[in-house]
Amino acid sequence: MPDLGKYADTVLSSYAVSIALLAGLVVMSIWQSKRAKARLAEVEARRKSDAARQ
Amino acid sequence: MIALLRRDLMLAIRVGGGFGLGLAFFLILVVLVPFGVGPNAEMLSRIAPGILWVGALLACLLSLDRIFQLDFEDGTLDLLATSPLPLEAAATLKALSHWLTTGLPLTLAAPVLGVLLNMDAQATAWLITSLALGTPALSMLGTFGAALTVGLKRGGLLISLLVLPLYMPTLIFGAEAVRRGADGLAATTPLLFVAAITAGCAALLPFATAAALRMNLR
Amino acid sequence: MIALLRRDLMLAIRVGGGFGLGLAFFLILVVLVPFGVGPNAEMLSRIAPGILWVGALLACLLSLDRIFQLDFEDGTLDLLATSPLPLEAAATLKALSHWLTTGLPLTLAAPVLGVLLNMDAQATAWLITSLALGTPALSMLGTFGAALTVGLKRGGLLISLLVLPLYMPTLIFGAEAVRRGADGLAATTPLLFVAAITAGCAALLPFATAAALRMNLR
Amino acid sequence: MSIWEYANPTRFMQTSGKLLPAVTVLSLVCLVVGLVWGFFFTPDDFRQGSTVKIIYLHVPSALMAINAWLMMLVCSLIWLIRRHHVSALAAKAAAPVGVTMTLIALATGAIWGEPMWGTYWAWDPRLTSFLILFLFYLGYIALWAAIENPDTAADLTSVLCLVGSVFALLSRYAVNFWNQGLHQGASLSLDKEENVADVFYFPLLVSIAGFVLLFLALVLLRTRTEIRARRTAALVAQERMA
Amino acid sequence: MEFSVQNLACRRGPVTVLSDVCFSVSGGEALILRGPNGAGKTTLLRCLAGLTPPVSGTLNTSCDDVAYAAHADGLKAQLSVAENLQFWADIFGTGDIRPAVEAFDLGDLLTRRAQDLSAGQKRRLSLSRLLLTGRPVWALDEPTVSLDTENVARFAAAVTAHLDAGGAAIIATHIDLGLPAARVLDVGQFKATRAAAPESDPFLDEALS
Amino acid sequence: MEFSVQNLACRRGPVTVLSDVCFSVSGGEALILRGPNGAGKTTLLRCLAGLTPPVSGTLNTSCDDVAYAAHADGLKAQLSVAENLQFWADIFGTGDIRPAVEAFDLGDLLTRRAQDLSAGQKRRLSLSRLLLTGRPVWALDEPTVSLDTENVARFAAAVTAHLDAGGAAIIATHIDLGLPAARVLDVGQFKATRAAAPESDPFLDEALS
Ligand code: HEM
Ligand SMILES: Nc1ncnc2c1ncn2[C@@H]1O[C@H](COP(=O)(O)OP(=O)(O)OP(=O)(O)O)[C@@H](O)[C@H]1O
Ligand SMILES: Nc1ncnc2c1ncn2[C@@H]1O[C@H](COP(=O)(O)OP(=O)(O)OP(=O)(O)O)[C@@H](O)[C@H]1O
Ligand SMILES: [Mg+2]
Ligand SMILES: [Mg+2]
Repeated sequence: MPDLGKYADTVLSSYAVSIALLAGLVVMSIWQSKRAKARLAEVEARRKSDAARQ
Repeated sequence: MIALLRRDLMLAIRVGGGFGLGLAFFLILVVLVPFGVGPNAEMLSRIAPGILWVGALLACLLSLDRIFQLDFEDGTLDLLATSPLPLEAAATLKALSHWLTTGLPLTLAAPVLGVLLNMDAQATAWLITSLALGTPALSMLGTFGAALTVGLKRGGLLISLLVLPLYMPTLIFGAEAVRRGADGLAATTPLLFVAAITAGCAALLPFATAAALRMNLR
Repeated sequence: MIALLRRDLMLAIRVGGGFGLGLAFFLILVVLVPFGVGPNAEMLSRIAPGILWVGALLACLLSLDRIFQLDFEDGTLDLLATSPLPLEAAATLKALSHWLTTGLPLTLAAPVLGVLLNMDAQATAWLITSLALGTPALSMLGTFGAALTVGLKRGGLLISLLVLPLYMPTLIFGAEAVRRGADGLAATTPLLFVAAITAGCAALLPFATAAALRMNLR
Repeated sequence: MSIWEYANPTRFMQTSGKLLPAVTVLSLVCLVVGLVWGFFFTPDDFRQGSTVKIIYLHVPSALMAINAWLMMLVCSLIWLIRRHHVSALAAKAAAPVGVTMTLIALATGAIWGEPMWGTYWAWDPRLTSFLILFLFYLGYIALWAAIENPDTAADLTSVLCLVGSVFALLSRYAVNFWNQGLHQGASLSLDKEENVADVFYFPLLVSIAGFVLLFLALVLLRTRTEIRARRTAALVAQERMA
Repeated sequence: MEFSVQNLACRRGPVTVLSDVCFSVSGGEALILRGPNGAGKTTLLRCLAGLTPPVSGTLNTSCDDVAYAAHADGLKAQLSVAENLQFWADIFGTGDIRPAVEAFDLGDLLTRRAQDLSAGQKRRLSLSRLLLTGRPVWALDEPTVSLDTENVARFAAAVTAHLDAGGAAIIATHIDLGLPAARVLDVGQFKATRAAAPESDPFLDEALS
Repeated sequence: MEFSVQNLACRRGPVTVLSDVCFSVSGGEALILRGPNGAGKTTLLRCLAGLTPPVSGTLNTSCDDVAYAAHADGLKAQLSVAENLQFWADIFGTGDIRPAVEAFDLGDLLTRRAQDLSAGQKRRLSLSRLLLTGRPVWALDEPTVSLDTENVARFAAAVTAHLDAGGAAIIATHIDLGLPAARVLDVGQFKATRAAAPESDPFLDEALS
């Protein structure tokens, strides 16, 4: 850990805020992607079974 | 009872994010003012409590005309008036859902916006308290104004006109409390007044609002 | 062409006095601000140009959502879109009638309200000029925002969010011109910018507005 | 083969599926290298002390905030002119990334301002125009969220993006005119005299590359999400019809 | 159950439209209001529902027994069919929306938002709400507007079931409802003339002139 | 004059409701669109009026020849009947409102505000606007809703006069219009099925899954 001197709070909090925001964005994007994938798979499956029935 | 509240909140969320918009308006207003009056930090911090209070008031105002208007236009209000739910209760619930979608988020966002106008931490604490005590009164008075103008198309500006004078005491005491608090003076008296106004509104206005609605539907 | 303008003005007058309301709102805002920021005359006169400009902007804003909304709800907009009048012309006329009912009266009333905020005569002259040059741009941008959100119930706050950032350059140059004028500095540059914005809006925005309307009716 | 074929959803899904892992890995490497290098292995600036380390977050995020809007503008134009659906969806996907970048730039700037200028916020033109950009992002996202029909939403947000870009630029000039600022000038210019010292410069470049790649990865991922959501909606609509 | 009015005079805005309206409907009976456009059917129904107080005359039943369905649909465009119904079921305290859904065959539409319905589907939804009110008297203003024949039959069946359960219905219409047993009342005969209108307005006092 | 469409597919929102619609109407002819609620009559009429572009297929006439009357009335509640009519007369450049007033007997109502009209009177007013458009093709969506028999006859007379003058009319309705000579088209037969609907949407591409 480098010595940040009297500005330690400043530097660390800006790193914390930025990394938190980025992580939030990444997690949200991945979660939305998973959900969209699952919903699409569900609808596609329903469609396949419909088609098979006809 | 709960049904009406739930429906109103659901509509507020579904129709283009009710909560977010009031906040965004508040933010924008806070950005506008320095453009208007110039970027001098010292002056900004002096007018900040007033501006934030006026901003909260305007953000309320902008969302008032739709409290009853949409329900009136599509006939829901007629049906509500003939339903077992007393109109007084309906009026209270409408005010409550208005507060939940505007007053509450504004109060929570005020500290962040205070930073933009160079407010210090102490003043910010007073701002939050006074907004928390005062915004319910704004919602109730606004609901009353909306009830008076329901059925008038383009009621938007007319409501503003009717409601703004009613807002004055709350604004004066609210902003005064913050200014005194910021200067380190005793701020409890104006805060008590704000609280008293809110309590009075909660006790009496539902009846006035319901009466106004009944007259308008006649 | 004239028919649409005449009808809109007639409606504005008949529905609870269109002209008066914008003015009244403006007046009330000017009255509110001293209550919010405290009665210090010197400071009031310094923030006056900004407050008046912000007030003009908000008075515009409050009347925006009804520009197309009422016509949309009762089916008139569908009929207008299938009528021989090009939508570009309709958009221009709507902006014009909005300006005639808000921007113009505000400009004319500004000197009186300036007095309430201790503005001096020289600053007032600059205020009138800048409002006269700038408010048409506000109406046109507002019409554009209204066209984007037509058909969305409770568009009111969303319009504000879309339109206010578009208002910023006009506000900045307008208020800056007044402030410079009041301080005896050269104010023609910002005024020229305001005029240029208005001219640009008049030339290009009707097309954007008509396009947005067409997309929304589809 | 023309480049436009990549704007076909199917082609895009194939290509982006292959591209995405590589871009993700690369962006992680660049970010970690850039930030670790900057944070642990650069000296303090003689005037700004250790706060100079904020530059590795502040400058890349500020750049990406502007670039994301530019990308949205280009995508909007492509949608309006050639009506490639992927283009519209990519613009939609980029907006939340852009708004996060803007927030990071604003937050790090504000935190930096406290020791440097003695205040979290000053109405400096650079900061102010970022705040305005933030508002434009909010409006753009709100408009996407408010309109049901995806094609109509794409149309209207594109028009908003066009008009908004003009006014964002105008605001930039207006704000400059309005207030002279405290903020640093551009330090990445080609003019070597003005540039920051090399010790800070190289890790900064790496970290900028990291942010660019991260942006790319996120936009690809989010566009894929949007495409899937659109297909789901189209299939559901078709189901109802039958 | 008996619903009756005596010498009722109704106004719409400033104008007294009807006067001396007398009729009574007992449980199990349907009354059809007829009359040319502008005769005052809507005015009368709004008065019965308690929305406009009568100028004079008496209603012998509480307005709380009346379920009113107006020209307007009273639907929230952004809410789904099920949410719209559930809301009214909660307000009227009946809770269960199934009877309404079954009577008007809304099962397929439950998740559809009201704004995505066709005109006739909207009307069906707004009529189905009547079953949620649990009120004995239905006051309906042109209920079958925009309905196709199949749905008119559904409506007639719902009304018949309501009547069989001891309820009453007062229905304004211009077209055939498929309720052959219903009694017809011509509203035109009650048209208020200047002489017959009760003078509730003190400014009409001759002594003023 | 001949108005025809070939293989038209129409959408409402995201859903393709109709496909393969073919018909033609020549001058002097009326076409009545029938079909159960939700069949797609409104969707088709909006497409003919140029409000929603077709998904596929061709309209061989310009949409500028079509006068459209929707479910909604399009009246300004605060303006008088005469002002409402005059506005549309000015927009369409026909100027004179007398023919409209005479055809629908609005003479007595001219100074009344639109909000003081009964439902049927409003409808009469909105129909009378058709005479001011001077357009050859009328596309009407359930025009006789809320009208009494006398006014339905007035409407039929107005349509007949329009047809005699060489115009055409396409009318969606569930009830009898008093136009015995009109041809009937069942919209139900054009219902788009999953297989038949044209795929304009690139997201329906099978390869995506
Ligand atoms: C909320 C506040 C701030 C915002 C929105 C902001 C925005 C920006 C932007 C857009 C850039 C990129 C400029 C470019 O490379 O052309 C930048 C760079 C930079 N900023 Fe900030 N800034 C803020 C506060 C601060 C503060 C308080 C400091 C420190 C005293 C600071 C120091 C720097 C430095 C050193 C650079 C790099 C020099 C350069 O590339 O221009 N910023 N900032
Ligand atoms: N302000 C007014 N001045 C004069 N007459 C009025 C006013 N307001 C309403 N009326 C008249 O009162 C009558 C009441 O109409 P109401 O809506 O009750 O008719 P209705 O029988 O429901 O007709 P419809 O079958 O067309 O729905 C109408 O003839 C209307 O013209
Ligand atoms: N978002 C949607 N999802 C699924 N179906 C939809 C959607 N929007 C509309 N529809 C359906 O499209 C059809 C189009 O209805 P349209 O309004 O054209 O019917 P209509 O023939 O005019 O009926 P009515 O006689 O009731 O007026 C309806 O069945 C409706 O339910
Ligand atoms: Mg009626
Ligand atoms: Mg229809």
